[in-house]
Amino acid sequence: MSTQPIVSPQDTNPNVRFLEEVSLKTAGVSRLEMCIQCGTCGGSCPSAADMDHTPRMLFAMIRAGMREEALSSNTPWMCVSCYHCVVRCPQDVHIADVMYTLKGMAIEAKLYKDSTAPDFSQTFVEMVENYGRSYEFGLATRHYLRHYPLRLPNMAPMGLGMLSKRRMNIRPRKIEGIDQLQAILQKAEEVEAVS
Amino acid sequence: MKEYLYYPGCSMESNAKAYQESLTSISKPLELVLSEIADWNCCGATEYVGISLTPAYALIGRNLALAEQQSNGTKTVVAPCSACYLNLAKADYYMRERPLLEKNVNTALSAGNLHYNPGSLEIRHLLDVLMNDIGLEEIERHVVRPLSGLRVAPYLGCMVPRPDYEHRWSDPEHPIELDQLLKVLGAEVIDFPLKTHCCGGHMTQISPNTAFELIRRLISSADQYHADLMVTLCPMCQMNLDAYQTETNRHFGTNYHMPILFFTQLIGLAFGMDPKDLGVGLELTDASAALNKIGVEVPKEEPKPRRKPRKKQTGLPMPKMPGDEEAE
Amino acid sequence: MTDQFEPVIIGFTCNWCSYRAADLAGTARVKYPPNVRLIRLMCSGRLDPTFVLKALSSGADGVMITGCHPGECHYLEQNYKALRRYLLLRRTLKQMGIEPERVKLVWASAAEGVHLAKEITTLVEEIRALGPLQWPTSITGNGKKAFLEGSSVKEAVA
Amino acid sequence: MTTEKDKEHKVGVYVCHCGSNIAGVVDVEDVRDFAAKDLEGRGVVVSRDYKFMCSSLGQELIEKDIEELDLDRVVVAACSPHLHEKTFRNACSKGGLNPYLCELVSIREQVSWVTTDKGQATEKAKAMVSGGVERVLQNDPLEPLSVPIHPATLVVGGGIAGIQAALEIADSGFPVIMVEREPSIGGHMAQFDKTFPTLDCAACILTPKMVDVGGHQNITMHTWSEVVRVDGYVGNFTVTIKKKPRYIDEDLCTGCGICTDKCPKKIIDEVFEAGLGYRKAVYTPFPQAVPKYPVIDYDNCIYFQKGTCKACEKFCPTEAIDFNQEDEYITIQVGNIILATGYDLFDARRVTQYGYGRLANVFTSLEFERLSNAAGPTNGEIVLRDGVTQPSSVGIIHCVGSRDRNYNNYCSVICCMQGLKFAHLVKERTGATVYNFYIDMRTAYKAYDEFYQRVLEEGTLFVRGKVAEVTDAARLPGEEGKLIIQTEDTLAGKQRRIPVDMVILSSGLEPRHDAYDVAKLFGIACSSDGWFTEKHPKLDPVATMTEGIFIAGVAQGPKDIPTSVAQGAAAAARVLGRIQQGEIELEPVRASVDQNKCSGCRICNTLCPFNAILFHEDRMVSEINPALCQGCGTCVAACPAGAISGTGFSNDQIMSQIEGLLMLNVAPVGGAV
Repeated sequence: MSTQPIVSPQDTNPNVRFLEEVSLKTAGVSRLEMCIQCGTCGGSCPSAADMDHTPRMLFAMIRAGMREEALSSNTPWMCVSCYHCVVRCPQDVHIADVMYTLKGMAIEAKLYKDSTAPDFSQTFVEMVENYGRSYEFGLATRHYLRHYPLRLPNMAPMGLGMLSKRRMNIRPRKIEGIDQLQAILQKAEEVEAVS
Repeated sequence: MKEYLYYPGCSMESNAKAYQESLTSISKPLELVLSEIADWNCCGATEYVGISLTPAYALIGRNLALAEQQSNGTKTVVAPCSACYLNLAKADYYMRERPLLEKNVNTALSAGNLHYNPGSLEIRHLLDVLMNDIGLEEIERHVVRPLSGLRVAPYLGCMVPRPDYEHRWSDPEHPIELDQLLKVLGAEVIDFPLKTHCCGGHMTQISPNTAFELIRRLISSADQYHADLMVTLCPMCQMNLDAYQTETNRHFGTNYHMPILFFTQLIGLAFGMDPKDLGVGLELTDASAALNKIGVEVPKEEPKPRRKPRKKQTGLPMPKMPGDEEAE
Repeated sequence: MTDQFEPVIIGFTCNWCSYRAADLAGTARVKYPPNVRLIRLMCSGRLDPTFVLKALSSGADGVMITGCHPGECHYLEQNYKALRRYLLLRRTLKQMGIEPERVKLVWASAAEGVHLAKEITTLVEEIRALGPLQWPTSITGNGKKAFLEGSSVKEAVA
Repeated sequence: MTTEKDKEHKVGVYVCHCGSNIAGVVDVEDVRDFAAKDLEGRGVVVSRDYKFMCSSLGQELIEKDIEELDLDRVVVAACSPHLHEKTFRNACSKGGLNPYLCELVSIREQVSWVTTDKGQATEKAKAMVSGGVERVLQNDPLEPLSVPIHPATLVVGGGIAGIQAALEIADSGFPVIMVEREPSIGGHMAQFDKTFPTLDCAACILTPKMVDVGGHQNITMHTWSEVVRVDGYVGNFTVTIKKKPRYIDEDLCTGCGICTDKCPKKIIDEVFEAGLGYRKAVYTPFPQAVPKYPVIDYDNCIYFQKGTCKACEKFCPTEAIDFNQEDEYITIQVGNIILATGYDLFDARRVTQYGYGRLANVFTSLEFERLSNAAGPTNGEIVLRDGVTQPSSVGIIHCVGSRDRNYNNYCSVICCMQGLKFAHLVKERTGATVYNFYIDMRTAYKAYDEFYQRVLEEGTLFVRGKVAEVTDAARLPGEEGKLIIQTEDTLAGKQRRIPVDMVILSSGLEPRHDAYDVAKLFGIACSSDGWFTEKHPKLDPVATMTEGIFIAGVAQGPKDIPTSVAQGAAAAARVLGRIQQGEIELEPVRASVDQNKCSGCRICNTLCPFNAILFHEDRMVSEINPALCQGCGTCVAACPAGAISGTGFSNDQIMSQIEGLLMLNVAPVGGAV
């Protein structure tokens, strides 16, 4: 039984390559080609209501080679990583990981829609890259300031509460091996670029 | 005495202080020795993997590599945070499943003179360790203040029972471990239907309305069951349900009041420890009314009517379920 | 014929599964390299390690042993015996100074024509990479002598 | 390596074009000439090619040559032996040559159809022909083995498939012994209410057959019994049956049922009532049970557990109660065995997200069958678990435990039609709104899709989507107190939450929990799923690899009643054919021990899965029973003394074929070696 899509290398239709591309870029073995369109994922998804497409539709689009549409869909960004679809999927498709892959590809292709999610991830990653640890206070405030300035007042009490309860650090903790970490990530980026 | 490598994760130092403090407190009587992985870094939560694969796994890989170096005697890494637990476990698993990933990650790690051999560590969640290594009997031995009369909703969230690559849990959707533990502590455990449903995750940041809906589902369901409080084992879940509860109420015009505590805090309370040593009071949604029931700090509040048992005794028999015997 | 090295591989098939898999590959017109020449046995359990040594000593560059998936043997469990012999055989080959990779065991049910074809293709590539088999000078290419070599194996196996 | 012996042989080689199937890729003339020239030294006296060797003209070609050139060996290079080996063997014997001196070389399936490069294809074809020639030179003339057939047949399992098989054989005048594990025959079908697609009542069509079996002069029934031992071989099996104690004397019991009425002990009937109803400690599973005799349930009988009560004994008018009965073992002789052991229902508790066992009003398909059955615990009233409330909306979930890698990969075949049947019954009896949740609607076979149409007309709502979860966690208005079915409506592309009162899970079919042990007991194989393996999935579905053992019904794989009945009849037909032959011819592919070479090491004895090898303590040598031997050859390969040889697959044959394939018999050809 195949674990990677079998698309004839002779096939010149670029659309058939998309499924393969997504599958190869995914951690673990995606088994994306095994989807039988049963809808278990779409049925299980807690945030399906806010998605442009249900995961199932997204997989159909990937098969159809609808690159643009698939990568600009907000669906991956709405994924809350609850893994309900993953454990329920009758075909063992690594759905959550495919969603991560699509996010990455969407950013690369600059195709994601207005969603603030990519930016949030980006902000988060920058912090981790600079400090080695995450740092909600900076993260949350920065993110809210940038995207929900109007919401901030409402959130303020919460933020203050967190502060007063010593549940938020004002300044980030930097790890000692930050240089080492950055070297590793640097290298990782290079590897990622070629693979 | 049981010794483990310990990966706290970022939240334990900040928003989940209560978790860390209570864990530290109960470790002593349970003779649980947690040696922290030196200079560990963030696991990347659910964000990094969404940006770029190899870096994301290299980030996790560094922790695994450090842990492997540090592992003397034990090869078990304990993580209290769901996301951390899953990320570590997943990296270890996928590096085994996809040789390419293993190659890439180790190439990256080599830049920091590190290397990780997938499979050389055993990644486990704190609850798993308490249940299976320490054991319920041992825990029960230390209970001096049973949580009798306290109606608790056991809430595990997503990433501990799922996807469960190593099949450590009784079930990915309705695991019974947390229920068993809380029963041993003397609490009245409700059959919480949403015990492994989503708390909203990072949606509180990127799509608050989505998150508020998910938070509402959980809190209102627990409320329908007249739970006094929800018990969680994940910093993110605690944060979302506790800190964003007010905002959720405002969003829906509801006025739920559902305290969210960590299971380690309840263990500590049952062990008769001082609430202050367990980070009790750090929650934003005041828990004193609930805790009052077990004689921990006491303002008044009228008790809610009890809900009648779910399984009807009359009529056609129900199919037998494993573990029906000990259940009431 | 291309000028690249074309290994000759002898394949032993089980009458009930892998031979039918080969039939199926045919009916399904699945293409695979022609380097493998199949011999039909009733069961992989029939595989006498001597056959393999015989094939290798007589000029084959590799040998493929195929049988039913564990638990699906039409003779109940004989494929497990094949497995045991195979493992032992590989050790013997090592001792004889032959790359054990030249002998490969593959499970293929009657329904797995594609799978079998795939396995054949990979094996051919692997053997091609290994290059022609230099049958150890200690043992001449003479079948009879290899046969004797084999009998010792056999006792060990059985 | 060319020995004189080989030279004397006269081999004929025939290369088939198979139209363009072979000739299109393989240069058949080249192959023909190769055989004629390069293999002349190996005894090839004639080599021909022909458009269609399997045609009567092609066959006559062989016959003629055998007669005129008196060939003593024949090699046909054509298609797979699994297709035409028999054809060409017959041709040979028509020509007066022992059929086993003919070898078929598959240059179609193994060469022309799988190779693109013509040159390489032709070279491979040559090598294979050369291999065939070398092998055939070592072939020995063989005679098929024949063994007598005992006229009696054992049928294991008294479900519809077993019943059909038993009746077919018994009606033809041959004795049948039927063994059933439960107290009554009837199997799962006896539990059903209606049967799709015709909706005739299961009992109405089944009970007459059960009665026939019960009263048939040629059928001996052993219910509440199990087969514990099987010895012997096709035509001559010795079977040991364990009769579990009924604690009822069958000669005295009239089946009046007073014991059951008087029995004070009431327990949940986990088997027949699917846990939905109650039975007494002394009981017959259902009123029309065959045989009529009740059984005392040891684990729940007050007398056996506490030593008191004995109400049944007190009230039995014929003193048929016998608390002293014990296991009884009987041994029978049969010539053939039919296994119709049926299936277990998938345990829906395993799919925790569907809430079976947690949520009161989630039912399994079998529970619903009992619920809707007029003879069931509710007298056919379709009600919720509380025993009174009629549902006003019902959701039927397909593929529960089937087509799902978390449970069973296979499709359970019956669930779609079953789901439709349930929908119809619910509508008919309650008028409730009915939803069917399916992945794919599979209504193949006669009158099935028409039934689908009918259910559509009746207004059942269909949602294409595998249900994600069933929950009682109300979230939206109208959900309170209901079961909410959450799924993606894949055709609408939206997630839906559908509140219903009752959920029915179309649980899949699973192999019997002990299917593997049973298979071992009778010496047959199981597929990886656990279903009994048939001899050929298409062309021999009811025979098994073990001669004399046949399979029928769901034990062989998921199927519905019509197909089970058909298989029962098919198995019976195969058995009757055997019985009428009086004796059976077996492929002479067998192992035999050269007693002079045998060192008596007994290594082979343990290897044989069919216990075909017996050891003579006196002479300290092993011997193989040709009727038991299935010819796998494992012992041949294992014998350290080389004392065992396998006809049809001897060492000489295989060794020579190797040499042939490697072209050692001709001057090395470029490239190949």
